[in-house]
Amino acid sequence: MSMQLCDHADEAVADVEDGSTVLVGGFGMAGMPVELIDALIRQGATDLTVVSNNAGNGDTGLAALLAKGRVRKVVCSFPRQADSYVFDELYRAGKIDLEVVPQGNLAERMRAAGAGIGAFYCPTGAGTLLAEGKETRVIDGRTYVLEYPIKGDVALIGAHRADRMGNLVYRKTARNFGPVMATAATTVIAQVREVVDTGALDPEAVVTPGIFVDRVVQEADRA
Amino acid sequence: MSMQLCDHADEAVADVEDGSTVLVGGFGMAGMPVELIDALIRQGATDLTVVSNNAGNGDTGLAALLAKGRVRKVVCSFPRQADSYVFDELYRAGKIDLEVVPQGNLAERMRAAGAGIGAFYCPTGAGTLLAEGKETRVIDGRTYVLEYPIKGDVALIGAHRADRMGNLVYRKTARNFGPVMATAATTVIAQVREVVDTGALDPEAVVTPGIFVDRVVQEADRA
Amino acid sequence: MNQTSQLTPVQGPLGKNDIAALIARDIPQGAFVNLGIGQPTLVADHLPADSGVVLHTENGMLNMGPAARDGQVDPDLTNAGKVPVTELPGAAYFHHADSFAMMRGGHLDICVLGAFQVSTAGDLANWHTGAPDAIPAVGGAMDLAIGAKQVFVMMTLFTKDGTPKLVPECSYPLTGLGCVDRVYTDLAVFDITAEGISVRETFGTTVDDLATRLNLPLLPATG
Amino acid sequence: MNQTSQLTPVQGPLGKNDIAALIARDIPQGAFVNLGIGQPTLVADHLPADSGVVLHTENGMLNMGPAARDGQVDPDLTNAGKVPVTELPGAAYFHHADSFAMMRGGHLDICVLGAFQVSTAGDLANWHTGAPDAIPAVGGAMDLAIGAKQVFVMMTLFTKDGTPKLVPECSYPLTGLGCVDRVYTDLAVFDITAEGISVRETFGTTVDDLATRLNLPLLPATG
Repeated sequence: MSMQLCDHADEAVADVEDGSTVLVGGFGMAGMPVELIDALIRQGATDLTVVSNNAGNGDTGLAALLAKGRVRKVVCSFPRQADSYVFDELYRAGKIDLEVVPQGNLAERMRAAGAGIGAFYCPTGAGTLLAEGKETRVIDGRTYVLEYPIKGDVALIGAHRADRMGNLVYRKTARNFGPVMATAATTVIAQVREVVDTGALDPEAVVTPGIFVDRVVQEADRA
Repeated sequence: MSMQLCDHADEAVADVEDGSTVLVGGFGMAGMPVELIDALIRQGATDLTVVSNNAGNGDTGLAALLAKGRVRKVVCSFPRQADSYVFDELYRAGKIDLEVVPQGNLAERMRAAGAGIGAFYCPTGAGTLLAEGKETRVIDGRTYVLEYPIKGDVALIGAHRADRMGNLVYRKTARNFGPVMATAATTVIAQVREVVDTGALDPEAVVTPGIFVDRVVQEADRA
Repeated sequence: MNQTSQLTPVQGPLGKNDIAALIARDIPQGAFVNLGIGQPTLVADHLPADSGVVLHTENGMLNMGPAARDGQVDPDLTNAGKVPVTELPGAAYFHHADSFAMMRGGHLDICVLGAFQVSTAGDLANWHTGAPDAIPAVGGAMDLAIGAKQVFVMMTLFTKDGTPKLVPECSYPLTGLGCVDRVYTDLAVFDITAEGISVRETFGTTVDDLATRLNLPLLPATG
Repeated sequence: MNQTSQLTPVQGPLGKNDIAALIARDIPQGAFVNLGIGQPTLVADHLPADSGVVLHTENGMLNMGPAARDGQVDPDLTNAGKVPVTELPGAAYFHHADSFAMMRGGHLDICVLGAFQVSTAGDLANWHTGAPDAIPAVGGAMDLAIGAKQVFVMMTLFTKDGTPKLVPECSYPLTGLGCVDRVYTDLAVFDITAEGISVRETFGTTVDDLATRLNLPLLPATG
């Protein structure tokens, strides 16, 4: 159904429920929907499962959400970074669960959720700790691990521009997880730098068609 | 390795071997690499398995290849069309094998080949003739069919523009199967309307990065 | 729905344009819709200009416009029936794997398909007559049948020789199991529900008369 | 390869820049290459300007340029280590699922990874020390390990306390099984072959000396 253009990030995240699985875009800070995360912190939803490539940087964005104790579990490929001290402390104190997923599996499992794939056989991680307990199968002499979709209740993503139908374009490597997460959640909310008129985006260059996008909010510091 | 810019379609298809599996782009005539198919006819490779959405239209292109008796088997979603008389006659005479694949499975099975997926569980076709004899599994209460990749020895695709690194852009719905086939074959050959200088394509709008493309030939009637 | 009295002819049987108008009436504002090849494409002609309905075509486009008129024909821009079409502002193009991921992942609100038969359990048969000399061709029908949130069927209720097409069990090869939500016919509109077939409206006939002719139990409209 | 005598220092142990230069020398013209986080990124500095080598970064880009200098920093454009980088003509951006499909589907010619340990069977351990207080973080390492056509490892041959890192079996948790093709170290370059470990070159030491220190059988260079 039609995309809803929100005046403020608070409006966009108002109905996120406790216990939700929230897909959070970005790779480091590139593509990170900081204003939506800040709004989610104000909104107060807790007991969240967050799916994101990293587990927060510094004291802002995802790290700030973690610091408030709102996140029960993080599903990510790379929690440990130079400035991931908020996560590190929570993890070492046993206050947060962690599921480490190879980065390609993270992306492909969300794609599967968005594409109606029930499960898929993947070579990544075969024979490693991260495949322990998972079903495997040898196909044409190669060992594959059975991986299941990761579906979100909500996706919070950052994009560059949106038109009024919710079509999105990204910019450079800030594209990263946004387009995949947009396919994999029940409610998809995009923070964009600019909202343009319908028809202003090149139809050949739209990366996320509006069908996937439920709400768009323009960044406050650009509005 | 680096893309090879060919002067003529004959050069581009010179090494296609008898018995090859050839992925042929296009949906109807949109995106159909007619000059590459004509060159393949001249080249003479036979006993081919052709994977394409349709089984040829009229007397040209894929239909002409079929008419020459070069194709052992067609893997497609929709062989029967108003002007598919060449295929129809061969099929009714028992002179060609047919594997009918739901269109989404055709696309997804080629994507799987290109993405290193060993097999995937898919809801399409569950409980129908086209899933007979295939493994199934119930996941979260829904029945899925196990589908395997379709990999090509060669892909012949049509695109709109290429740069000298083999980056491709398509035009409107002529995009269709080209980008997926480009990921799924050992040797990928693209027929394009125009070759532009490297740097002339918008990096945000490249659909098929040059890594997937082995040879490019500009259409003769535009050269 | 509040326009029913105004738009619905009370006399039957309806012509194909009347059925298309009924379906158009029931498509919510802003819905993302795929119209199957053949008669379902007529539905587009009956959507109000301000409906905000976005049409998807499985060969890789959202926001498809009407059929191309003279001078608008572009061989790179066709619908799934290979008919030249046009592009509306806010359109987006994508490749076949993305297009079918969109369909199979449950992102389309509604698809409208033709049918040979629909069963009381919502099984759909629309791709193959099962005749020994028929060339099977499935296209995207199986993907649409299992993928769209709601599947509407558009058909006559009886074949030309008077055989019911709404049946206890399909005798033709299936397209999908339990996938049909509603059936629009020349004589009535039916909902397929867990409790049985419910009649929404009749045209020039009665529920009792239809129950007799179909030899099926029918439930009155549930409101 | 014909430049070996010119570029290879014969004295050892080599510094990290010398090892990077050796690797750069062995990357064929026009190859598509992913350089892992950390020391492998040094390889880029040693590629000749006319190498035609195309660098991939798993956060969604081909034809990545050098690290950004002052005034070039763009927060939307980073490499997999979150370091600001630049874009070369002919670049292409894509989302994470496409980027990892490219990696896992075998489209990269070479990836260069750091390692804690490599086994004689080519098993790689580079993501986790297995220490009980370590926070596991895998990133894209497992995807690169199983995906690239050739996996090169860049590491010192011994830890600071003199423990060999080329070992009969890895004691650290594995990244991938049998995936390493070649190991570049400060003291020698090794090929992992079906017949065993073959020494390509040594730097300030001998094959016999290395065999003793590693307590491993080593084969001389096979040419």
